[in-house]
This record gives sequence, C-alpha cells and structure tokens, in this order.
Amino acid sequence: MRVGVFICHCGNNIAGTVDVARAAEETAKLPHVVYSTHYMYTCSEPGQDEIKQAIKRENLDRVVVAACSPRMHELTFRRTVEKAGLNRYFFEMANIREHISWIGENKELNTNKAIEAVRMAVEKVIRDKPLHSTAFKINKRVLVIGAGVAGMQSALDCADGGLDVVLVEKSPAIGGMMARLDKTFPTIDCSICILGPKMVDVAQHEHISLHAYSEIEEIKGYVGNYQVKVRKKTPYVDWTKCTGCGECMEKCPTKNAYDRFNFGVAPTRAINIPFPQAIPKKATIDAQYCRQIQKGKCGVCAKVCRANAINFELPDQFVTEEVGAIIVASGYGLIDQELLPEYGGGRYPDVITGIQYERLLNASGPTSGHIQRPSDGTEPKSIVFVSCAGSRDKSIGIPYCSNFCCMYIAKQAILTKDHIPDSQSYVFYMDIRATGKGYDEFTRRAQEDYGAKYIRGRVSRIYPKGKKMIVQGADTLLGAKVEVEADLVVLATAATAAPGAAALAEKLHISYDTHGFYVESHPKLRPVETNTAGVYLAGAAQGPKDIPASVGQGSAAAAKVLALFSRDMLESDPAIARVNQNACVGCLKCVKTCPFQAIKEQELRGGEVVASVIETICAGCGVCTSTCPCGAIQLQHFTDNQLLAEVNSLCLS
Amino acid sequence: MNIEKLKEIVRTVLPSVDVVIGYKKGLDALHPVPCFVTSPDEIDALVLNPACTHNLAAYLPSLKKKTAVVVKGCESRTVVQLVQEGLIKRENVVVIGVPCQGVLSARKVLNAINHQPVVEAAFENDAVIVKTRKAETRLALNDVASDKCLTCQYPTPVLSDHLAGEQVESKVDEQAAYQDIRQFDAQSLEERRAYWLKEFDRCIRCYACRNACPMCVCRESCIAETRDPHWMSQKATLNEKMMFHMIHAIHLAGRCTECGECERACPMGIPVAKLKKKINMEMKELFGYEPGISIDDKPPMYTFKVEEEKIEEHKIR
Amino acid sequence: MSVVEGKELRIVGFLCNWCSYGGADTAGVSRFKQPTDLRIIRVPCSGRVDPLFVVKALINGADGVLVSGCHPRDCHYSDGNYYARRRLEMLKRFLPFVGIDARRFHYTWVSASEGQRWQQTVTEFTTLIHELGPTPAFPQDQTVLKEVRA
Amino acid sequence: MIEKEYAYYAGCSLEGTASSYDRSIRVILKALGATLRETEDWSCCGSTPAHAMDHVLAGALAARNLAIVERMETATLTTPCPSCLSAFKKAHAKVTQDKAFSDEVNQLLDLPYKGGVKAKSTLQVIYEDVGPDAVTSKVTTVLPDLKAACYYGCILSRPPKLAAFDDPENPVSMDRLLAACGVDVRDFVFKTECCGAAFGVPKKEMVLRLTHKVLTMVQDCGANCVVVACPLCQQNLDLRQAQVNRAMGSSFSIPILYFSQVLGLAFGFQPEELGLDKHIVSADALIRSRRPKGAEDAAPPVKEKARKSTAQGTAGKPGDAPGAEGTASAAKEA
Repeated sequence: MRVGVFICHCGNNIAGTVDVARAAEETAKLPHVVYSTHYMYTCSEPGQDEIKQAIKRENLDRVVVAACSPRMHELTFRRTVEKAGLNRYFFEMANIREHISWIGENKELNTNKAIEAVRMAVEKVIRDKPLHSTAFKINKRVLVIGAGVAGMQSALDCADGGLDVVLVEKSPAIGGMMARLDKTFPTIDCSICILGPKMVDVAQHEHISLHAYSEIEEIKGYVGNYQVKVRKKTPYVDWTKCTGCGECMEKCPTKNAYDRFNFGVAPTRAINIPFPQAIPKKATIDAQYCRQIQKGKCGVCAKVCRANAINFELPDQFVTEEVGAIIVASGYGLIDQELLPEYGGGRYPDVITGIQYERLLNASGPTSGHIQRPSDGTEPKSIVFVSCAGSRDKSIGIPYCSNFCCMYIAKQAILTKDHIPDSQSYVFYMDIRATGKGYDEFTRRAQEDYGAKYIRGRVSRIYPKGKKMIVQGADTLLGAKVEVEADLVVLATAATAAPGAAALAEKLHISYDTHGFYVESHPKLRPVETNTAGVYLAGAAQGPKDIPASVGQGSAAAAKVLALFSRDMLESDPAIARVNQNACVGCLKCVKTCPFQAIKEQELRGGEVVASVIETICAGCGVCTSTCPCGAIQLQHFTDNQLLAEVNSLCLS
Repeated sequence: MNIEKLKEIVRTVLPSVDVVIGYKKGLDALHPVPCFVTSPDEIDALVLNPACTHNLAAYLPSLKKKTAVVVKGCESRTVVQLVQEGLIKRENVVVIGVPCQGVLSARKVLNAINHQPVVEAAFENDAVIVKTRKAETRLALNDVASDKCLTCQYPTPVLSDHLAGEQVESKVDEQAAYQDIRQFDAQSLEERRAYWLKEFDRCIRCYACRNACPMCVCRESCIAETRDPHWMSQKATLNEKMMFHMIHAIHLAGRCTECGECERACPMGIPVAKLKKKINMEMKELFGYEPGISIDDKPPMYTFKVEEEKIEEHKIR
Repeated sequence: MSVVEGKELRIVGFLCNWCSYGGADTAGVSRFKQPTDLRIIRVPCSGRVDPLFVVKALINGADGVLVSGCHPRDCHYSDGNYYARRRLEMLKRFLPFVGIDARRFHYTWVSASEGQRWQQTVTEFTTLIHELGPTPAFPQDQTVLKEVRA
Repeated sequence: MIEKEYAYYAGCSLEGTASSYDRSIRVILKALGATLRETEDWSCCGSTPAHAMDHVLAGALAARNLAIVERMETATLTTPCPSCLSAFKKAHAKVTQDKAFSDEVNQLLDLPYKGGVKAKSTLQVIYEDVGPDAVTSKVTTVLPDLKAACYYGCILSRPPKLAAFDDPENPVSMDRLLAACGVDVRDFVFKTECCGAAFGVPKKEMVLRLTHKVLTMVQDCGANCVVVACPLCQQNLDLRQAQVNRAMGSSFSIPILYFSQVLGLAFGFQPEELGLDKHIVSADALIRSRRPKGAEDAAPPVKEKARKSTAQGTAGKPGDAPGAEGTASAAKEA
C-alpha cells in the first residue's frame, strides 16, 4: 500500500505549536507511508492541487491529511482524492488543530501527539475499503414547523418554487409573535398590516396545506423520505363547519379564561377566536376553562352556533405526511416574571412585560390601543422601561443578549409619546445594541425627538408606594443611585427557547444548546443547516432574532430545500453496516438493537437465517456492530479492524 | 432424582419427538455421558444421578430435529434463555425437568479419594459412597458438590413439560445467592488482580470453556479465532489470555444461566464461571434481571430505558 | 507506544462524532487549554463503542480510557447512547472484579456546544490518571509471573 | 423532622446586645422539643472586621469553631445570627472546595476542620425542620394587635448559592411562621433592603437615611412592628430610632421584635422570659391584648405580671393604619 501524508500548517494555527517539519519527517518512516510533506494551507486550491499531483506522481493509493477537524474539511478532501482518481473513502483526516495545536502549549508534546494522530490515521486508512454510494428517490415535499414570520416565509418561498409544503402550527392561528406586535422598528410600520397579506397568501396558496393547532407527534425516516405523524389537537369545534362568525365567543358565559394570544393582558372567553385577522378564522375551546368540558353543564356555544360546529366529543386526530425535507421555525419564548423577584416577580399588576405592552398599544388589542394601567385603568404619565430584564444575567442562567429588546423599547417609547403626548418615558439600559441598518438613528430619535430619558444602569428593585411604582436603580454615568416614580413599568423580559423546544429537537434528532436553542451546522458557514441531513433552521428557534433576520433565514432555509430538491435522486452515505453472511450465525441480536429497524432477517437457500441490512434505512450508527458477538455485521469505514488498529497503534500489542 | 419416573416419561414422550437426550453410563460411575435415545429399546440404558453433570440443553441450537431434553434447574434456564433469544423454537423442544439437590464436582471427588480409579459409586440423598480398589469412602454431597450448587436458587426447573420427581426448594437464602462474589469483591484491588493473573496464566487457550458453553453460539465465527475481525493474536501471552476470558464473560452479560459448564470443562481448573456470575450479580442489581427465568424477558444488553433508575451519572472522582 | 516519558500517560478517548467530538472541537476553537495526554478515536456514536475496545486498551497498556457520547435523549441516532450507557455501566462494575481500577475508565456525555465541559472533563480525568500513575504493567513472561505467584 | 439535638453557636451579639434573642431562641426550641448543645470553648466566628482584612485568618476563626462542632457529632449546627452563619458557610465552602485554602487554614488550627459540618440558621431549622404546621400546633395564645413587617436584612438569604435558603429577593420563611401563629403579616417590600447597620460608626448620616427609609416603608405598609432574625438589624432599627427621629424629623416608635419572641408569645411564654423587657422601643402596648387561643373576644386578656409600663403614647405618625397604636416609650428615649 502507498500512503501519502499531508501535514497542514494552517498558517500559524498549527505550525505555531506543532513542529510540522519534524512531524512530516517522522511520519515518513511509518509503515506503508511512501510520501510525507507539509504545506501552508492544505485546504487552499494549490494545497489541494499538491495532493492531486502527489497522488499521480507518487502513485499513492491512500491519503492522510493532518489538519483541522474532519467535521470541517473531510468532505473537501474526499472530493480532492476522488478527482485524482481514488475512491473517496481512501482518505482519513488527523485532527491536529482543534484537538492538538489549539489546546496544548508545549511544542514537543504537541508534535509527538500530532505524529501519533497521523499514525492512527495511517493504521485506519490502510484498512479503508472502497465504498460506493447508491442513489435513491427524493420525496419533493417539505414540512415547515411553525407558522411565525420565519416559517411563513419559508413556506411561501418553497411553494412559489413549486414545492408542496406542509405547514404545521401549534397555536390555533398563524402569525406567531409578529402578529401580536403593534408596530415594527425602525420604520414604525403597522405589524399586522405587513404580515396580514402574507398570512392570506399562506392560507390561499395552492401548494401549501396548513395544519393549525397541530403538533409534531413523531418523525421517522431520513433525508428525502421522512414520515411525519401530526397530531391535530381538538378545538372541540368542527373547523370544516365553523364560519368564524364569533357568535359563540360573544355568548360564552366563561369570561375569565387566560388569553394566550394577548399574554393575559385581559381575560377572554373559554371559546374564542384569538384576534380579528386570525387565519384560520375558526373558534377554539380552551378545555381548561370550558364549563361543559370541566363540569358537564353549559353548552351555550353549541346552542348559539348556527353552523352546528361545536362538538365536545371531538378527539385529537392524527395525519401522517410524507416529506423529503424539514424546516424548523418553531420560534422563541419569554421568561416568566417569577424569575425576577427583585422586580416583583409578577406580584404587581403595574409591572408588565414588553409583549404585554405591545398588546396595550395595539388598536385591535384588549384596550383598543388605549394605554391603561392594569391596576386601575388610568392612563400612565410616567413609564419606565427596564431592558435586560433577565437577559445577560448569569445568575438566572441567561448569559446571552436577547437581541431585539433595545430596539423595541425605543419603539415603545416613541409610540408612548404618540399615544400620550404629556407622558414621560424612562429607559434603564446596560448598553444600547442597535446594530442594524437605521437602528442607531432610531434609538437616537427616541431620545432626541421623543424625549425618552435614557439612564445607563441596572434596576435593583421595583416596589409599590401608594399608587406609584418606585423604580430604584443606578445611574452609572452619574455614579449615583436614582429612583423614578412610575405609573407603569415595562420589563423587556429575556427571550428563551420556545416551550417544548427540547422535545421537538429530540424527535428531529437535532442538537440544541444549553439554553434550548437549536444548533446550526456551522456558526459561520452553515447557519441554517443542522447536523441532520434534510433538516434546516429558520428564525428565533436558533437564537433570538428580529423580523428581518428571521425572514432572511426563512428564505435561506427555503433556498437550501429548493437546492436539495433540484435533483431527483440523492446519494446515500455508503458508510453503513454490512453483513458477512458467512460469519453470521443468525442470532439476530442486531435486529433487536437497531434504532432504525434497518436490519431484517433473511433466509438463505439452505434454510439458514441471517441478518440483512436495508441500505436506504441504515443511518450508520454502528450499534449493531458492537452488539454482534461474532463481528459478522460491520459498520463500513468504522469496522472493528479499523478501530482495533487505532487502539493497537496507541497501546502495546 | 427418580430414574424410574424419568424412564416412564421418556417412554411416553419418545413417539412424538425425533430424539430424547439423557444420560447413560460412561467411563466410570462418576462420569455418565450424554445419550441420544431414538428408539424405545435404548431407554433402559438411561441413568440419572448427581454425577450427571452435562448441560444437555447445549445440544439444542445445533439440532434441527424435534427434541426432548432432560434438564435440571440451571439447565432449564438455558432452555428458557435460548428460546428468549430466538436461538431455538419452543415448539421444537419437549422439556423433561429433573428436580436436583446438587451435582458432583468430579474434581472434588477425585481429590477426596486421592485420584484412585473408581470401581463403583452409590448415591444417597445427601451423600455419595465411592468404592475404589483399596477403599470405600463416604462423602457428604455438600463437600463434593459443584460450586454452582452451593448457592443454587433454582433446584427445580423453571420450565418443564414433564417433571420427573417432586419440587425441591432452594436451600440457600436469596440474599446469599451471591455471597461468594461479594466475598471475592471484599479483597483489595491488588489481591484480585494477583488472583486472576495467576489463574489466567494457567490458561492454555484450548477454548474448552467456550465449546462447553450452551450460550456460545458463534461457532467458527468466534472472534477469539477469526482474523476478520481480528480481535486477538494467537500469542500465548497473559494479556491475550485475559482478553479471551473478558470476551467470553462480556459476551455472556445478561445471558449466562450459571450452568457452570465452562468451569467444569476447563482442564486447568480455572474458576471462569465466577466472572460470569459477577456480571449476573450486577445485571440483577442494575436491571432486576436474571437470565433464563422468563421467555418473554428481553436480555438487558439488547434493550434500554430512557430513564435508568439504577444508573447514575459518574463523576470523575 | 511512545508517550513522552515522565510527562504524559496513555489515555485513549472514544468520542461520538456528533456531540463529543464536536464538543472537543468547540473546546479547541475556543482555545480551552487541556493536558495533552488524551488520544481521540472518532466513532459515529457512543453505541458503536464495544466495551471490549475499552478492555483491549486497558489490558494492552492504556492508563485511562474515556468514552463520551451525546447526552441521553440527544443521540444523533436516537438510541445509540442508551445502549452505550448500559454496556459501559456493566463494564465499569465488572472491571474491578478482575483487578482493574474502575477509575481508569470513565464514560460521560458532552454535547457539541459544551467546549468548557469537555475541557473540564479532560483536565479532571487526566489529573486523576496522573494521580493513579501508570497502569501496573502486565507480566509478559513466566519469570515475572513467578514473582506474582510468590 | 426536627432533630433531637443541635450543636448551638450563639456568637458574640447574643451574649451582649442581643441577649433577648438568645433567651427567646432557647425557650422556643425547648418548647419544640430540641436540645441545644453549646459549642465548647467557642471563639469569634470571623465575621467581624477580620474578614475585610485577611480571608485566611477569618476563615481560620470560623473553621476553628466548625472543627469543635465536628467533634460533637451532631448532625447540624445552628446559629441564630445570620452573620455568624454566613461566616461558617463561607469558610466551609472554601475549605471543602479549595485544597490550598484548606491547607493554609488547617495549618493555623490545632484541630483541623475536615469539612463535615452542616450549618443552618435557627430560623431555617424552625422553618424547615419544624415547619409552619408544627408551629401552629404549639400556639396557645393569639396576638390580635400585632401587625408585623418581616425584615430579613441583607445576608439571611444571600448570596443565594451560599445561603441556600429561601428566596434571595422575596424571602417568605418568617412571614409564613408568623402567619402560622395567627399574626397579621403585612406585605412589606423592603424585606431585604439594606438598613446600613454595618456603617453605623463611619457613616452615620447614611445609616440614618437608610434606616429612615426602611421604617417609613414599615409604616406605609400598615405594620406596627418589625420582626427580624438578625441581631444587627434589631440593634440598628431599635437603638437608632431616636437618632433617626431627631435627624429626619420623624416620630417613629416602632418596636423591633425577634421572630423567636413572637413565636414565644404565641406559645404562651411571658414577655420577660423572652427578653422583651430589654428592648428600647417597648412592645407592651401591642401585646397587652393577647389572649388564649379559642377564647371569645370578650374573654379577659392574659393576666400580665405587673410591670412598670409607660402609658400609651401618641400614635407614631398621622395617617397610620387604624389600629396601629403607637407605643412610644418616650421615657426611655429621653
């Protein structure tokens, strides 16, 4: 065998703490290695050319590149060796950057470690077998999870590109958080006026089928061929009959139901349509509050419904959708005020959250756009906004910035002045983060044109005094303690992962970070992909972001799906399990443990039973290989022999 | 152990099966051998006594016939485990159970009589009388029983279609089932290491333990011998010997029915069954699982729970 | 075997590609300094780690073995780490029976975003292995064994 | 479950200015069935200026006491003083988590501290080990005139990770214990606001301002007394009331009681047994109306031993909540 070793300097990233020349010299002495060299940037075009030429010139049949993580460039180099005529699996990478040069400072130890890493890779590469992909058909339908602005954008772009889209939304109506906003920064556009037409497009698009008030129950399959089981939660109303007239809502005697759409700013009815522009405009019963469902007495809505749509017995329904790709746009959540005991922890009615204030400002909100104190309905004259209410606060486990609060506070301060001209707004802030186009100018307008008083410092305590709320904090520019008497306090509560985000990630087999936000494939270069092929991210599910960023990601994810679906066939990863039927004793323990049901029993002509792998289903985890007592089923590219060779190269043998 | 009752059962069962596996007299009275009965005139050759030690269930996976098999308590667990793992079909097996008070360790008997050739042996309820040319020795069964019998929890077969004899209760409290293992565990790490290095050093890599094991079903594919995958070399070094015994023990995790055949077969007298019993103890502790008790169980290594009640995340220190 | 004498001990790590290998990458990208002893073998999933690999390494001279996978519920292959957890727990309990210090084998869960946790795991484990010292050498020939017997 | 025996560390304040706290704690814990075992040969806990000067020495002072307690072999150490508790917890955490620190500290000590002591404030013991329900079962006496503002001070529940007790911003343990005794507990928003006690000597003006703020809020929430669990809070709010009144032009006369005293009264003990006679601002007028539980309103008040009591003073401030009878002990102030 003729192995070539290519050691990368990665500029100074590797060469700074690894003696690459010595590593090349030492690895040249390894068995099977006929050529070993080092190069400034192996991944660059000349670097790759060097590999291709060396393969030809030195007649190499295996290649090892010692450079960065294979998670970064394995695919790049596989393509390189393939272009030079080798099978793409005749290649291994030794990770001498992330695992060596960046974490150790001792050059001698690092160099030795790098040589050993190459030795392991050589031991593995000489045992590599040629592997070939097979092609399989793609189901060109796409599932979009979440119908907020990011999900709707994805759905519309995919549908306009001719794909059939299945859009699943957890709440009874689409629109997400944006549908609840009054105006948007920095243009003061009316939020629902720009979102409404999109919602109508979604509802009417011939390629989009919408499952509102539905959740993902189960996902099976793999890129190109997913089976998704959707739970359509019962609204206790037959939506095929409901006309959205709203009669039921008017007559419902339960007047204290929690209004999820308005974040509890005012109570709603047990049967309700969340907001006037709701799509679908259908009524839903909140079982928790419904007298008929809880106590078996009432049924007023059923009596008044002319369409005869109310059905208290209606169960949840399940549909299975087959799709080839999935876009996850499941949005974000907000922390509970309970986490902020120093601000009252939700005990004071006149301390509210930013999104609640948004509903107070909104003309179609519970107060018809009149700003009123929740405690007594009076118009507040002095309003204090507290930014970073929970954000950037390690003590409650939220060290990150919530991204959009600085901007919406400026917007709310401006709108407050518009609504109540003789009002005074105060904004407590840590820093003003206004990095978008026109954003900084906007926060300046709030201060200079609308007279909002910005106080740089954190609020230490909020407490009631008579009818007022006292906001006590520090002004770090003055170096003094300040107290503001407020009629109303608005907390910019921290954005969090959406409730249930972790459970959904587990169904999708995608990763999430410690805060529950979904992890993209690469923070810079693959921001909307996940590590699971065929699953893409859009919007705040990946991290808090504002509307333009969410819309941008929605379109980006759609573009990824359109690119994926531009082919009719996909290539399967050939690094899957394979059975040596001569060695298989037919105990079928692998069938029991396969997480994907990808192994079936097969009867040979002699009547003997052996295991057999279904290639398109096998995902390549290798659980079967470590289950099989006789090593008859081997995960290709990670065979027992290969891993043993790596172990043996490290330990005495 | 009622031979007459057994013969009667075999007589009624034989017409409905291809073969009945029992024991017949062997080299001497201490060494009965397996016997494959296919016609009624062979029935009288059957013997049944505490010297009948082979686990006859070991033949089942390779026989493609309808078979009746004579099993004691521990061996019935083998049948259950084989069915549970799908290695044999329940409908192809007629289980003739024999309640058992313990079997002899031929090695212990021979040690007691100074390795004199055995002329004759007689069996009483709790003793064996061994006659050599020079003497007649009465040995208490407890003193010469196999180690496995001293802590046996299942003297009556857990599964049988016919039972040759009365039910026998276990003489050992459930708490004491693993007392030998706990005692061994009480030694220091160095003592345990020295013990096993000494034992493994005597291994001659003959694989008799593996060949005797009824749950070792890999046949010629056993990874102790294959080149692909190439787990072990043929070198007779101590680490390779140890590796082999670790492979055997770990492949039996949650599967060993404690029939003790591995240890009985070992020509060097290495206590290899102890390794498997230790893992069984941990399986019971971790998953409340004992191999070979119920056909519907799942072997614990081939299943999981999302929340494992007994497995806690380990700290490095 | 070529550990730098007196400075390093031999520690072998089996890391699943999707979480822990990524976590080790994250630690590297963040320049979280770590002891250099660990050698990493990449496997697709912790469920691919046959306990016998660990045994093989320990018997053949590794001073410590570390296996790390995705956190329970987060397995890229949905269930692989659940099988790993059972098998590795069995192994951890079995090793001391044959005289191998169970502290020399550690298994844990580190996600791709937990660079700091990875750094901490490697540092703590390496420190512990150095405290335990080199694994007792295996007698390779009969003369050494006679000493053990005596 | 309440443990039969607690190691008890009273600390310096409870030997001096806060002897009434010590006395009342002993009385009620006995009533609740626990024995307090004195820490033999105890020394300063280290929370004194020591901790501002030298962390190792301060740690060693605390660890010395902990080492003594460790050998007493009781499950729990309890101290009524939050400041002592904080010093103990800090030293325990550092000794058990920081090897170098532990070596340094133990080198200074005759008896090394191994890290085996669990310390709890006496409030925590009563709240967690006894619990409000068990407290209720001991109540024999109702206190109809008491309107309490529970003041926890700055360190009882903070820093949260170290204290590991109650909510750091809105603690409720004392509120619940008092409510369990049937006391009218007011919603008081300055539960953890700084009273300034630590700066009593160097920055007196600041202390007066802060104390004034706290007392004003007490009045605003309709309370007529402050209930505390810290000897420094008690001393500061009680002793300094006259100074505050002079400096800020106010006329507070608000008794500052230990929670243990209120519990003691509810359990039927006499004010003297609980050291209530030791306070500057007298609580006599507030507790005069106490009567056996279950007795009708008409029933005569509990017979009180004759004690020279200043007559009812004027109400603290115009606009007080009705019923908040002021009890200024003007004589003492003068």
